[in-house]
Amino acid sequence: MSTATAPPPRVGPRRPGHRAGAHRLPSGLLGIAVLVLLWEAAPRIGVVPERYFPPVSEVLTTLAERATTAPFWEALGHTLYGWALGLSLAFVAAVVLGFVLGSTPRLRAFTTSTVDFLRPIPSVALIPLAVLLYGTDIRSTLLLVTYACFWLIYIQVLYGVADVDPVAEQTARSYGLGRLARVRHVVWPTTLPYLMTGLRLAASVGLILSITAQLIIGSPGIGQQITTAQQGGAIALVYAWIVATGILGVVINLGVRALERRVLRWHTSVRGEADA
Amino acid sequence: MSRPTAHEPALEPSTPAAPTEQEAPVARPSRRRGRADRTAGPALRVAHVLLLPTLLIGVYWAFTAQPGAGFYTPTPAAIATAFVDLWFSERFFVDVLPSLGRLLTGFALAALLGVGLGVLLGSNARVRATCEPVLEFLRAIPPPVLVPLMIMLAGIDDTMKIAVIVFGCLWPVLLNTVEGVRAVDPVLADTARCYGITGTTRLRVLVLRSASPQIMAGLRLALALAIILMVISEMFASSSGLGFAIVQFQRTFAIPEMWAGMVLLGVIGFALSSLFELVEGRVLGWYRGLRAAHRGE
Amino acid sequence: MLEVTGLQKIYNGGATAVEAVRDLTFSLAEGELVCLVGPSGCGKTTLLKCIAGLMAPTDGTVELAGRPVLSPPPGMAVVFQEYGRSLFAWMSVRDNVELPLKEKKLPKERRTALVSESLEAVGLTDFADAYPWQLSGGMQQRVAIARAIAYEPQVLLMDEPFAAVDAQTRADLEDLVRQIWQRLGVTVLFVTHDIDEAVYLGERVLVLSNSPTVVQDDITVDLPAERDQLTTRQDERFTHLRARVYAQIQQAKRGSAPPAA
Amino acid sequence: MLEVTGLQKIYNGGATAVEAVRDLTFSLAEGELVCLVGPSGCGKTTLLKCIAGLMAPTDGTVELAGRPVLSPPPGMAVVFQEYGRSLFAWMSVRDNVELPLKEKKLPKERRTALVSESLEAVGLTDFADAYPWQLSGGMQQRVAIARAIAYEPQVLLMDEPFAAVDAQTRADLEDLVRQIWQRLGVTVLFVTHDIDEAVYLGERVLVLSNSPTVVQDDITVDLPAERDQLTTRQDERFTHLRARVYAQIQQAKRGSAPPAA
Amino acid sequence: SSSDDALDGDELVTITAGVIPIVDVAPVYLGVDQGFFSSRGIDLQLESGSGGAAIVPGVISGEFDFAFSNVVSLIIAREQGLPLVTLTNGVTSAGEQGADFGGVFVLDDSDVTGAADLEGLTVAANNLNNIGDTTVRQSVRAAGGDPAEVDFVELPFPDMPAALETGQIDAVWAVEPFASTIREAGHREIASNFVDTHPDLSVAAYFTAENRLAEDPELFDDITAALEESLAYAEDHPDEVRRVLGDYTEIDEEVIERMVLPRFPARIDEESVRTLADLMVTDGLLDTEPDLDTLIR
Ligand SMILES: Nc1ncnc2c1ncn2[C@@H]1O[C@H](COP(=O)(O)OP(=O)(O)OP(=O)(O)O)[C@@H](O)[C@H]1O
Ligand SMILES: Nc1ncnc2c1ncn2[C@@H]1O[C@H](COP(=O)(O)OP(=O)(O)OP(=O)(O)O)[C@@H](O)[C@H]1O
Ligand SMILES: [Mg+2]
Ligand SMILES: [Mg+2]
Repeated sequence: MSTATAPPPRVGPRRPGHRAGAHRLPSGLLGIAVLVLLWEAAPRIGVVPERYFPPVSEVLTTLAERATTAPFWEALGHTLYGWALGLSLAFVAAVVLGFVLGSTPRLRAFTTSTVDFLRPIPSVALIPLAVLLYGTDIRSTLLLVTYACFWLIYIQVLYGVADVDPVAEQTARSYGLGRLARVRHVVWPTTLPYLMTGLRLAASVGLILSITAQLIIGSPGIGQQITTAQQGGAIALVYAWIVATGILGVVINLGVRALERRVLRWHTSVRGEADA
Repeated sequence: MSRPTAHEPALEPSTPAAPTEQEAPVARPSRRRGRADRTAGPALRVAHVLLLPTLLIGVYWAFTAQPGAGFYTPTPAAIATAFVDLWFSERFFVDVLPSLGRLLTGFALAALLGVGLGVLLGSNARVRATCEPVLEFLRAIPPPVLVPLMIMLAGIDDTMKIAVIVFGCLWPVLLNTVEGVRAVDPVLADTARCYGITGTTRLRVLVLRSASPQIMAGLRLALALAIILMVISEMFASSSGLGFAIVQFQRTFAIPEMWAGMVLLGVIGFALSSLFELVEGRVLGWYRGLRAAHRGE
Repeated sequence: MLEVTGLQKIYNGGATAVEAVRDLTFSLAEGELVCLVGPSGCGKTTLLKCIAGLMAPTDGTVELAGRPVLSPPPGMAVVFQEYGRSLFAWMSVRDNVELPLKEKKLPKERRTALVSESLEAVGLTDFADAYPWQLSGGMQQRVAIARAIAYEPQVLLMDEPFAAVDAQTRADLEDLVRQIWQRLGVTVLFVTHDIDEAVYLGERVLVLSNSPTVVQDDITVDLPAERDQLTTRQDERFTHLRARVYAQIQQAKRGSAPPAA
Repeated sequence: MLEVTGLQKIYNGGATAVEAVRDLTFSLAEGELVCLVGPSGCGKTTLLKCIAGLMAPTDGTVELAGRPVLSPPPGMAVVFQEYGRSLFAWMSVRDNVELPLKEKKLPKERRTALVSESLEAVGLTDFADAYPWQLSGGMQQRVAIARAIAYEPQVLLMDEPFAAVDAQTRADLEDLVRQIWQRLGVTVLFVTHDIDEAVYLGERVLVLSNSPTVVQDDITVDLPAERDQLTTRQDERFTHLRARVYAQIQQAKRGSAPPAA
Repeated sequence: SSSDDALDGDELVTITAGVIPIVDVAPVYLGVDQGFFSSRGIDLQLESGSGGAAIVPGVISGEFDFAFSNVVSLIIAREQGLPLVTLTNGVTSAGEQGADFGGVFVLDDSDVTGAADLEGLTVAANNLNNIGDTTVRQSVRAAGGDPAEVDFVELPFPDMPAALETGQIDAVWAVEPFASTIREAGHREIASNFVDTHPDLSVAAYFTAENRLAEDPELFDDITAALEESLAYAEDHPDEVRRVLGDYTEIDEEVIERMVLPRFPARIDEESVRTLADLMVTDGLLDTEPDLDTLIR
């Protein structure tokens, strides 16, 4: 059989500078620069009182000072530890349950009311219970982080699972792909974009809760540092911690985006920006 | 088009079954793979809603009935009593209704802002690259620590509380819209371009519609988040409201009342979700139909 | 081998119920190659999906090797009309073809051999590492075909599988299908709109009527087993059969069943 | 009217760059109906997208009525090869056809008339209220066609628009295209894999080579303007042209440019 | 001194206390510094939380062996059935009008001259239905105003200066170090609400759970003794207090130098607590006269 189409010539390696990604860093910095400018200007021209909202230069100086001390990095470490562990737990639980319930309409029908009931319960309100159960150790923080992150990922997975292209699904079924194989090869890739969004949402919500838990429970970490700074009226320091948190958020997002570009390079949202 | 036409008898021997004269193309119920919610009768639907909660309450009850069950875990009966006493009184109008008002306003604003900004960022890689770090920066900041700033800018009344809600539940809508818009089918986008469908029409008939499954996912998340943020916003500069009441109960160790408040949050969540389900059913009717169509329903 | 009895399918999804297929009864012997033609929208795809066990018929039964088909039977391959959507966008062409083989638990070497053989057969050897969306429409369709033949099925259902390829490639693929059919003894049901193709390929041609859909004609193609693009198509019998199928389709479109020729 | 000069297109998306089109130069006079044939994957769709202004060529230019095409020019309609994906799943068939007319700011009555006319022309009057996904593949393709003709474009680009419809419908649609072309004086570029169709429809047939893609042959179809499915196809000149195109395509597939006949 | 009680070779008992990183708990930090705990065989770990929501459950669950809280919260908890008992006093009002460690502040250019003028205005307190608003109401009452006419809203202390200065709030009840911040910004103090309630008002106390106390009375005797020693030391060495504040808080050094310190008597002034309890009944925080004898040891 020779129906061979001669391959179109490959014109060497891909030409660089053609991807949106190439611009990402510089223009991202531009956005940050605008934010910094606004922040510097607002207190200086008196939109908000300078004493209670210090200009960014002062905040950054404070941050720079703190960043040279060990307690700073310890607090950061504590927060990240609770965050990473809680997020991972939530991720695994939500993905497993999301796939099982999402692809079993009957189960899903029976659980929807409970899920909808539980989702709006604020993690913060669970703090007394968490402390009662686990005291002030890491498990309390984990409980809160996991509880909040779980729903975000879970709902995203449910919508993702529902997004499977029926033709792809039928193709898989007709070729005798079993349930598990279909989940792995069809449902999972379809869900990935939703899951990535869920992960990005949960990553920052997890960070927020990791901090809030420390803020209220008082286990060591950024939250505790913020409480101490607030109680001492050290406003520049409070904002320094906020900036540190924000930077964490940006870094985490960079990570997730990089991951996304790898695992979703086939997806319209990523490939559309890559090709001509 | 499915009406029978006049048939001559088929002469070909290998077509043995002549068309039956059965009229009325009414479907008989599918004999296999009945799908759970589509074929559900009212009784079954009630079972769907109530079965698991009933079970869970039962388990919880058994747990609290043990001797020595804690102060912080009152029996369902105690919670139910507190629930009735609290919310079937004028407190409902003083605390709950205004909170609900802020909740819905905040949610609506977040939805508008999230979708609007999301479309902007989603359709332009350049703008997105510029704004993303800033947004990610803001997104990582816990809303409670921003309250002082918000108080300075927006005061202590409803504006500030709504701002907190918006700031918190904007993100799921925004992120999902961005991703939904990025994933618009290129063939469809090309079609629209060719036929000169641009501007708001393009937005309305192409971008928003094709991103709608993902936008809906974001809105659904935002709805629950809005309730949570309503509580958080009332932890500051408040003197009434459902969130305030819950925090107050917690601080004054009125634990059954606190749980009654949480139950009310859950009930509100469930009610809003059910409403949302209805809206979603309309908005995503085509989408569900499309998926069902291929399964042959 | 394959028995379709009194098959009816009504779609209930929309505002009104649509009866896509009224009452279809026919059978395929084991190892038969049958072509299915019929007007656009008459229910060919619907029928195929019912046979594949992907869709429950409203009434009637499908039996494969004596057993009722309730879910996709093993050893069956399908080439979907929506070839583009039936390819997994997240997998390279090679992985798309190889996936079903993995599920079949074939050893690695066998899989590699089958994949490269089938990609070679459809002329896509050089594109094994590309993603489906980097291919042209016709190339995508050929990937779907490669996947089906690499699977070495006992039953092969193909829904307008050559609609997007050029004339020359089409001829080659036709020969490929016949060759595989002869080599593996696979039972093939082949939907096409090209009448020449139906006659050239099939041992029998089933003509479906316009809706309400019934089997309008069942034509045995009494051409020699060894067929050849040039000589067979010039055969007088071929022309005759071709004309008969054409007449039937025209009748079908007009909606009334004509007397069989 | 339409001038394509030195067009080159390289896809940079994947791991390696792919040169889909090497160097294409040709032109269409105003009101000409030209068919484009070529092996699968040779770059027809790519070319069409460049002409439509949907894709920037890597090199070379496209000019329409003297102006360079940088974005989709007004008054142009396209029927995409991926017809299924080019329909708005959330709109009824009627709305799909009507939408571009609304953008053209036609008055309500005119729109209604155009929509029902064009749906009638493709035989889908009864399905105006259905959603695209409630239709069969061939019906979806006809919706895309109806949308294009209802638009009354000055330039009509069609990418294998009849690939999914049955023989009879195809013949009807061919006549429809010629009729519209004659009535409206529209410039048509028509991609097809069916050689008979190319010769029957076109005033000229452009044959593209295998990649690296260039124009392999440009054949003027000197058949009478009034064509008829039966008589034209039996015309000796038709058979001759058909044979010539076929030979060119076979050459194209083999990859070497033959001397033009 | 009981410093010899620690038996040679014995391991120190690790004890965990829940505190808030504020001025009030300086004595405990000093006590640790000075070895008042270790000399009794106690290794005291201090964990700082932001308030009662986490601290009281921590004590109930045994996570904290003892903790610090204001008296009103303790009374309410006890009334709700939480078995808490006090160990020692925590802080006591400085007792001097206009120079207490907390007070009610208004903007300098405000029309308010005394507590009675707060009628119809909005006053911020860190917690509602707690010690702040109860004592401020007493100030209003004492000045001849109607406390029912005052609107209270909740606002954390750290957010008060900004809210006051930007005019979002008419008056705030603030404690050190925020009281100093506000004073230094040039705002006016119109009432010393603790003093108005009782010149020797016991504002906060160290407490534990009844069952913990019953389990190990000797240990708690040691703890109590250490606490008493710490409090006495703090009372006698205000400079030391100011010094230790620099260690565990982030208060600005200049503020530390100038701010008003509370008094740290070791014993709870029961009369002042009773006055407070009466006010709580008057204001409706409690329905009935609380049983203070079970609470105060
Ligand atoms: N999901 C659906 N809901 C309602 N009607 C449907 C649905 N799918 C198909 N139909 C209808 O069923 C009929 C048969 O469709 P089918 O796809 O089987 O046709 P087909 O013979 O494959 O046509 P084609 O040759 O154009 O692919 C059509 O009239 C179509 O409108
Ligand atoms: N997005 C893409 N990325 C990389 N290569 C592409 C892309 N799209 C098309 N190609 C390549 O460009 C070449 C031409 O594709 P095109 O779709 O234009 O072919 P075609 O002539 O329309 O073929 P067909 O008749 O099969 O539709 C093919 O070799 C294909 O692999
Ligand atoms: Mg079909
Ligand atoms: Mg193409």
